[in-house]
Amino acid sequence: MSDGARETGNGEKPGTQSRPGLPVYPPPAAMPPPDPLEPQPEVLDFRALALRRADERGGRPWRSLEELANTPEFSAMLHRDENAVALDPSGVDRRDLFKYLGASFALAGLTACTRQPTEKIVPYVRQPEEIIPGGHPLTYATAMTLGGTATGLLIESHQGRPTKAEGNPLHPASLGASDVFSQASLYGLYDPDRSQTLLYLEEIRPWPAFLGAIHAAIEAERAGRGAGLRLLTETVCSPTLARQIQELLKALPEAKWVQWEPAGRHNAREGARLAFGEYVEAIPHFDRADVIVSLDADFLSSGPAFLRATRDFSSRRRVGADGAGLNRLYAVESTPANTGAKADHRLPLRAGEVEGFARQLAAAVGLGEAGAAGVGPSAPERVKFVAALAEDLAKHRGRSLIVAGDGQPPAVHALAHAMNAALGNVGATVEFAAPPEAQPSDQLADLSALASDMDAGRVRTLLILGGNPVFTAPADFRFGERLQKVGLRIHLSPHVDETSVACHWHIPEAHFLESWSDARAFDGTASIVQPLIAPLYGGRSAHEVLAATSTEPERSGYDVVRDTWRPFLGGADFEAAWRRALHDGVIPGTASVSKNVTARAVPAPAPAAPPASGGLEVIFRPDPMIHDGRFANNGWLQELPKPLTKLTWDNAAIVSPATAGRHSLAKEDVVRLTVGGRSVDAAVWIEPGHADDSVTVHFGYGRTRAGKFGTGAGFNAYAIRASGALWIAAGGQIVKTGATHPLACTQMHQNMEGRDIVRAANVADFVRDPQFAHRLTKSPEDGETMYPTYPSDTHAWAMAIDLNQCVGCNACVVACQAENNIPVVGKDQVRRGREMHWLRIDHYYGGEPANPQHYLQPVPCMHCEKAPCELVCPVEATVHSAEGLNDMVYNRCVGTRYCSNNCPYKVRRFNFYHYSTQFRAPSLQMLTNPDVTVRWRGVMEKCTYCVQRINRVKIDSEIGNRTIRDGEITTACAQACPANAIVFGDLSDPASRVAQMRKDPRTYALLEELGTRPRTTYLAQVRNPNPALPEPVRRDWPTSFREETGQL
Amino acid sequence: MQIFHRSTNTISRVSLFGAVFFIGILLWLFYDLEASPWTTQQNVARNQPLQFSHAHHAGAIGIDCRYCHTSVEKAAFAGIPPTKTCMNCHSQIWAQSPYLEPVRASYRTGESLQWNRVHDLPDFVYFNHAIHVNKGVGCETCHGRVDQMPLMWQAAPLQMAWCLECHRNPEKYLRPKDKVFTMGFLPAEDQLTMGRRLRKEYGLRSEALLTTCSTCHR
Amino acid sequence: MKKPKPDLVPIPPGQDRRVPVIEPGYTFASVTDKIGQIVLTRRTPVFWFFGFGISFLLMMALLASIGMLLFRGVGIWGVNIPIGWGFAIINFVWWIGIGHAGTLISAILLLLRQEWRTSINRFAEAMTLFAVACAGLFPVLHMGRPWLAYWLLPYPNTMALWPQWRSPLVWDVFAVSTYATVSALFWYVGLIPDFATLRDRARRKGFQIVYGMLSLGWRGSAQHWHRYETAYLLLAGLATPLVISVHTVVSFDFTVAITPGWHSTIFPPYFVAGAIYAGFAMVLTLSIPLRKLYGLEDFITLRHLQNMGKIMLATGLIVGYGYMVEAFMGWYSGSPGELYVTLNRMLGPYAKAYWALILCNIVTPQTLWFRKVRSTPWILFLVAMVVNVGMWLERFVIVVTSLHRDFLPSSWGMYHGTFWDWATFIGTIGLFLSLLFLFLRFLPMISIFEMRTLVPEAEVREEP
Amino acid sequence: MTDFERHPDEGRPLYGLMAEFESPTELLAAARGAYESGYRKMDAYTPYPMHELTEALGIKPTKLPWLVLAGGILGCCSALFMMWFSATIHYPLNVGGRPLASWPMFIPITFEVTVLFASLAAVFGMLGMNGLPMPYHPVFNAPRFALASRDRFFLCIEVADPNFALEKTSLFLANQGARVVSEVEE
Repeated sequence: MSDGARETGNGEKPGTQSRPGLPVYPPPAAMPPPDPLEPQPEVLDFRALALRRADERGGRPWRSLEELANTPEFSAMLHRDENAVALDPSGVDRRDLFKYLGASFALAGLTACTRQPTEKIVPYVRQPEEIIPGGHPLTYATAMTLGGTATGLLIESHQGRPTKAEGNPLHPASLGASDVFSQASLYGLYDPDRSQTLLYLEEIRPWPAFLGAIHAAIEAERAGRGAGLRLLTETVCSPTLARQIQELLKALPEAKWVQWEPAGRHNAREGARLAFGEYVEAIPHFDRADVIVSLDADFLSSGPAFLRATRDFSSRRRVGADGAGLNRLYAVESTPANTGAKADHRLPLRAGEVEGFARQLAAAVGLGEAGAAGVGPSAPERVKFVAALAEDLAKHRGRSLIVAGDGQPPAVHALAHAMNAALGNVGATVEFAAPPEAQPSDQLADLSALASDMDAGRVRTLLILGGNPVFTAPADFRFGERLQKVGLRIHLSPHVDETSVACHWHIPEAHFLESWSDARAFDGTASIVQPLIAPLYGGRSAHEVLAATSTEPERSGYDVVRDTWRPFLGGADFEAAWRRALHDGVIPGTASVSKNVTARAVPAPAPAAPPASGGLEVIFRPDPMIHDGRFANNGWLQELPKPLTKLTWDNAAIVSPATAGRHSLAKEDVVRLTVGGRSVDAAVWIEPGHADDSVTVHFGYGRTRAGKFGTGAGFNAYAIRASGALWIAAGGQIVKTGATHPLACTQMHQNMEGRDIVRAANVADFVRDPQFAHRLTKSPEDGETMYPTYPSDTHAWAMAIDLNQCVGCNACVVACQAENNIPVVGKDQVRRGREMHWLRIDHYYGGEPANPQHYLQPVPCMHCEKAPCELVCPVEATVHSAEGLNDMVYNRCVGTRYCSNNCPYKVRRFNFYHYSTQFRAPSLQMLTNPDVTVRWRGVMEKCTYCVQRINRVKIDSEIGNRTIRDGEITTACAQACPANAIVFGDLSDPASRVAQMRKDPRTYALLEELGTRPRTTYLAQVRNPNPALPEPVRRDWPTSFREETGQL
Repeated sequence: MQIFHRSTNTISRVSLFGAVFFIGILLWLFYDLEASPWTTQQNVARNQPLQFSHAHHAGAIGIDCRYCHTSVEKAAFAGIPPTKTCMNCHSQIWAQSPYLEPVRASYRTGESLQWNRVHDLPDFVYFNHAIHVNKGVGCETCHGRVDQMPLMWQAAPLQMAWCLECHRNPEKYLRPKDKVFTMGFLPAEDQLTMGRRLRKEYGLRSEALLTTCSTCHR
Repeated sequence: MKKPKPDLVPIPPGQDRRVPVIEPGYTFASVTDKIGQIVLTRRTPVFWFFGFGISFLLMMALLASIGMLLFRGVGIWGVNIPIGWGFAIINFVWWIGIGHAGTLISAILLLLRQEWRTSINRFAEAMTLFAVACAGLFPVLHMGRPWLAYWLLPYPNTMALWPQWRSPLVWDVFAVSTYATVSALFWYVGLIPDFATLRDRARRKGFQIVYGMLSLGWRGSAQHWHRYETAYLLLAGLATPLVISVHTVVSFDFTVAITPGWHSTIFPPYFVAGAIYAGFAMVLTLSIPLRKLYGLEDFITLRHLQNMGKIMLATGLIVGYGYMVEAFMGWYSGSPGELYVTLNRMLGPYAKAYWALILCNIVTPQTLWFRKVRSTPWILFLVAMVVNVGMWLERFVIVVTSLHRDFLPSSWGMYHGTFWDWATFIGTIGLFLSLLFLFLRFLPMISIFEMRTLVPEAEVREEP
Repeated sequence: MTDFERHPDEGRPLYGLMAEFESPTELLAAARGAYESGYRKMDAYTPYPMHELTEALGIKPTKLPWLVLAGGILGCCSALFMMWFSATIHYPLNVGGRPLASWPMFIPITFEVTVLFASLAAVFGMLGMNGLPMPYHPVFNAPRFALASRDRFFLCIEVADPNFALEKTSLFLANQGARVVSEVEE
């Protein structure tokens, strides 16, 4: 036969002839061509890197980087070239050029010789005991702080390279789960755009120079007892930092300490003070509540310890055949969010009307005087809703819970507290404790005071420890320009950002994985923040900067933190206690005790805001992915589809379909959004379920100095965010500019088209027919196949996903990305439909377009037993493993993309370009998980059930001659999931959780009618609506053939 | 009129057949080249910065493999001894030998010795020493008579076909666990019968599983 | 191969009786010289340089875009997830389809003893080869790593691996390469006696040697003619099922997949019909200008054009039937996916392409019912052109509209060809034409020895 | 008019006598005549295939079809064996849960290879049997033989024929109405 092929090859195809030596040689055993970029194959690359450690001080893992210092990788990382992470994949740069050379060598047929370049092996000089090259990675406990509370983490470290974050099971805010921010924090650590040098007026200065300057400044302040000194921090929950600040303030009593958290919880705090006269932290127990009312609170994806909230909440969404134990969630929501998506009843309300609603409800639950005022006329169905809700609450006294959103004014929080009290929930479903932050304060008032002080020239020295106030401060404070009136401006930040350039001194801030610190969780539990790696760019922690103001300027963060805890952990066996604290990641006995507080009378309503007839209501929210803008340069978070809109790389002005119709807006239209005399141009996104006459803007985008990814992405919502209306602004105007701005959305079509993809029922119907999920489609039974059944004498890996528990928080997606070296591809490629996420969360609408039901569905590879993809692969690059995995062999793949065409679930992803290096500066190469292949250009890839984890445990168990325990192997997604929605295990073990879940009547397989026999199965969704309310019908949207926007 | 000379008849036929054979031979050549030591570097002794002789240390003196390759039983990577390990002995023996100056230098300066890698598996293969050693695959089986190699060379081609050869029928190569680190091991009984017994004993997985792609590729 | 006896020649009923397959007044000599002259003349016509120049430039565009592709990766094309196949596969199927006419004319019409095939089979076969050459490029180029294309061939390797025999792409490799080989053999065998003619006519030594070598020393011996015809007939017999099988296998690329809009049993027959349809359209597109330019109206007469017109009409109707069955099955299958795809083709974002293809492939050819149209070359030329476009659109609709909205709405997407997509496509047209022009210049575009059998002289007067 | 002139200095042995005719009819008649008068070692050279010559010259039916059949069978078997062996014996892999030897999926390739081998057998068998390539052949020495590929018809009676006798044969050919009868040297 090959004769015939050659005949055509040489004789009749000038095309092939013009490319000499192409199809003649035997195959290289590895992926050709030898890419000059990676002189060594990625896999071995890091083993070699790890071995490059020749330092006798190599005892502690994070030292390894110093040894790396003399490797080309590291120097390249220090002086990285701008092109390394150029955003435009079509741009030809140096790295590409090498790639081209590689490709052209390939054409010249050089790939045929698989002779590998001689590699060096560089052993230790003295090998540290705990490090075994090629052995298991080490894991260290630490904690990440965000928005004034901490989440406990376990960080995986490969020969000194932190590569993966997991939740710390011992930590109350995590319980083993992790969120997108902590997962993506690793990317932040290696961010090539992090500031790398200490700067004075843009010029490089040594640390001692700064010490001198700060010392002089402090000395100068002593005269006025610090009257001219201001300290501006983010919300501080680190006892050590608080202690240091207090010491500074003791020395200089006139100095002032201001905290500013743009996405902070002032309203919650003020609400608590309104209700109880003091700052307290409400600690909700969602697991104890049968009825939950959310007053515009997205407690499932924001706020303190939302991981814990999700875990507790979803523990009550697990439903047995009798439908018992299911909780019921009412959500009153302006902007559609995960919480509303999970709600059994959702009432879209403009954020400004939520207070009115709260008062109505308060009145209905018996707080007479509260309801007396401020209840405007309202639609009948709203009245009906309130009545039914109140009745339901009354039925569940002590077992209900009302929570208010951080975006709602203090009054709403106060009302929530009052109602909880009235319903006897206090002590049952909600407890109160001292706030975790060191010093709760009215941050807005403090900041405005600081602004006016600066304006009046009363501030001589301003020490900004973290945060980016020039960018995030309310627009009316004109913080940036007033800052210029300060004599000495010092800024500590990870990037040279908007604030840094406005200051004299810029100090590169050490990442939390690079420095010692401590932090409190929502319930006060303290953790030691321990570093895993020496500062990559010589960053300093806030502790070290503050130490510089003290009498011992050179004191290290390590010592400072130990000083704080020595008294607490007891002097005698302090070292032991200290080590235990480090090991566990929590310090026992630090959780704050719940305090008894009594609610005062509910406050009279503030003068009602002007009715919205004047214009649109503008709602401000932190971006679900890049938060307040601090993660703007984090590629993983930028490319992570935002929960319901599935937008990436941009924020948008989100409006309801009706509002869009009224202003004749289409997706991607650019509008000028004006409120309070300030305006900004924003691209429109239309989202069903959004409150009418109301537009939501997420702040954090529109950075001007963030880095390659962050700069210039989206629009700056802070520009129209004023202190008067920090969260909700009335009287907004919206005007079409006629321009359009392309938005990159990963799911253009959110209509199920009448197919039984996400299967759901109301609890009543479910109890009536537990098998409803099966009845929906006629699918072949086990016997009905012409194909042989491959006997499984060994493990049979499988995954079960409970759609009732999934809240669509995206943690699994980014966890998968971190575990499996999944590249970032950039906005342009996402718009072309080339995003690489192995695991995606599909989102569909159903029911009324004005107030739709939401259906969320995580979709990994189904690992079909009769996989359509395998059948069509011409080179055996994807075949079935004996344990039922749908293997993908990257180095065999030639990239015909036939498998993807034939995959009904479209879970396969293709490297259209050399993504693995396209956006990866050398520093980011260090993020690579050495147990997973880095894929080459032109190769298909997909979810592997984390086969590297499976193999690791298998080998361990075989060596130890033991069987694998259920749950010993878990995939990255399952491990991260805060809702426990994903379960992975061995089907051949009938006792395993996954086998049990498969027996659940709700179990169904996606597109099972195709006979693909997936190993990944779903548990249908069961809603628990209030019978007294009109049952939200599960109706699909009409079939549509409309051309989708947003695609190229 | 005659255009061609008589001889052209023969010439044309010969060249016609010749072409076919030539192409065939060319292809066969390429395949052979691909499997040849030129590509695999099999049996090619590598120069090292230091004249270290396995023949002397492992053979003559009889030091156990694990004395230097410490992690071979518990990690994917067998482990290359740190300079410290060399100095354990050579701070006493041959302490002044000029040959060992690089070692002492490394120990002084903290600069690692840089060895040339001898066994370099094809890329995209995840090989794990621990599991092989623990399942009774002797060092010798893949690395050959290390105790007779003054300079180290690669005894096997290390190509996929070669790996499969053993993964398909391990019983041909398995040996008792206590014999894993011995060189020149000769089974008392017939290798195959012993191999089959050991295979059961060690609970080796089915051939299907041993030849599954994801066993080595991830 | 056949001696024309007037009473035996099957002349189809109807007007064609009056149109002969070769104009009267030709002799062995004149036929030989007229055709041989085109090749052996020293003066190359101006239009040849003109045409070849343009085609060559287009071919350069092809090389450029291939280079770009290999450097940057398939990302420069419009393909994405879910539309993993784009222009590359569309063009592949299109070219392969065109590549069907040649062998069909040579083989099937030979078996059916259609003597009118004689004057068109030669360049139809050439066209086949060049079309297949263009087609063959695309499956290789569309790979993520084209330099590994040889992994689809079975050969001993150090990985102990084989192709995956169940994949239609592997079938393609075998089908297309076999088809190319057999067509090439068929073509060359047909050329041998003509090479001999050219050898004997050529005046320059160089040409004598070259053509002499190519003719393998053919001397027209009765012995040889006997075996020659047997071989030719057998080849025709083999090529006939082959030509059917090739496009069937190509259609398997789609039907074996479970994608709605692909997974259908009607594909093989209607792909084959479509291939013949497209092939004859291309033969007409080429022969009409050629007979003018080279003044071959006497050999490629109206009879040929009319017959080809009729075949197009017939195959066009079969294709139309295919479309109808597809639509019907979409509804009859009762699967939401199938139904949606069918409706989506008619109403969805690509509705324009769909209706355009209906217009080109179903409506336009209906004009061929009229003899006026069939016997007016320039109108026929236009119709053929429209059909060429239509067939490309058909493949576009099949590939893109099926993939862009399949089972899970969450992963639906859109597809648009990029600059490089178009450059590659047009480039292959350049390649095709360049090869064709070279062929016209250096090889006899009409089978001389078969034409001789058609002149009156060839009649043997048997004495009773 | 026939001519018998022969250059005595020409030392080359004789291959045969070449007679040129103007029309297929004449050639056919001559061929028949020659066969009837017992000539066997002879061959006709025509610009296009003439079926009548086959029986006129008593050419035996060719064995080519059997060769082609053999090629086809060989192709069929080798293809089937290759696929079966590689998929079930050499490296059995579970592909999409299908049987290892999924013979229906093997049909297309089997068919293609069958056709390929058969065609190759047909072409190269034909060439081989015809002894091609043979760029040099005595008949090319005949004057005006170039016209055999244009519009002239030739009949060549070879010396090897037992009945061959220079005068008699040339006379015979002349009588058959040959325009020219010329001697052809080896």
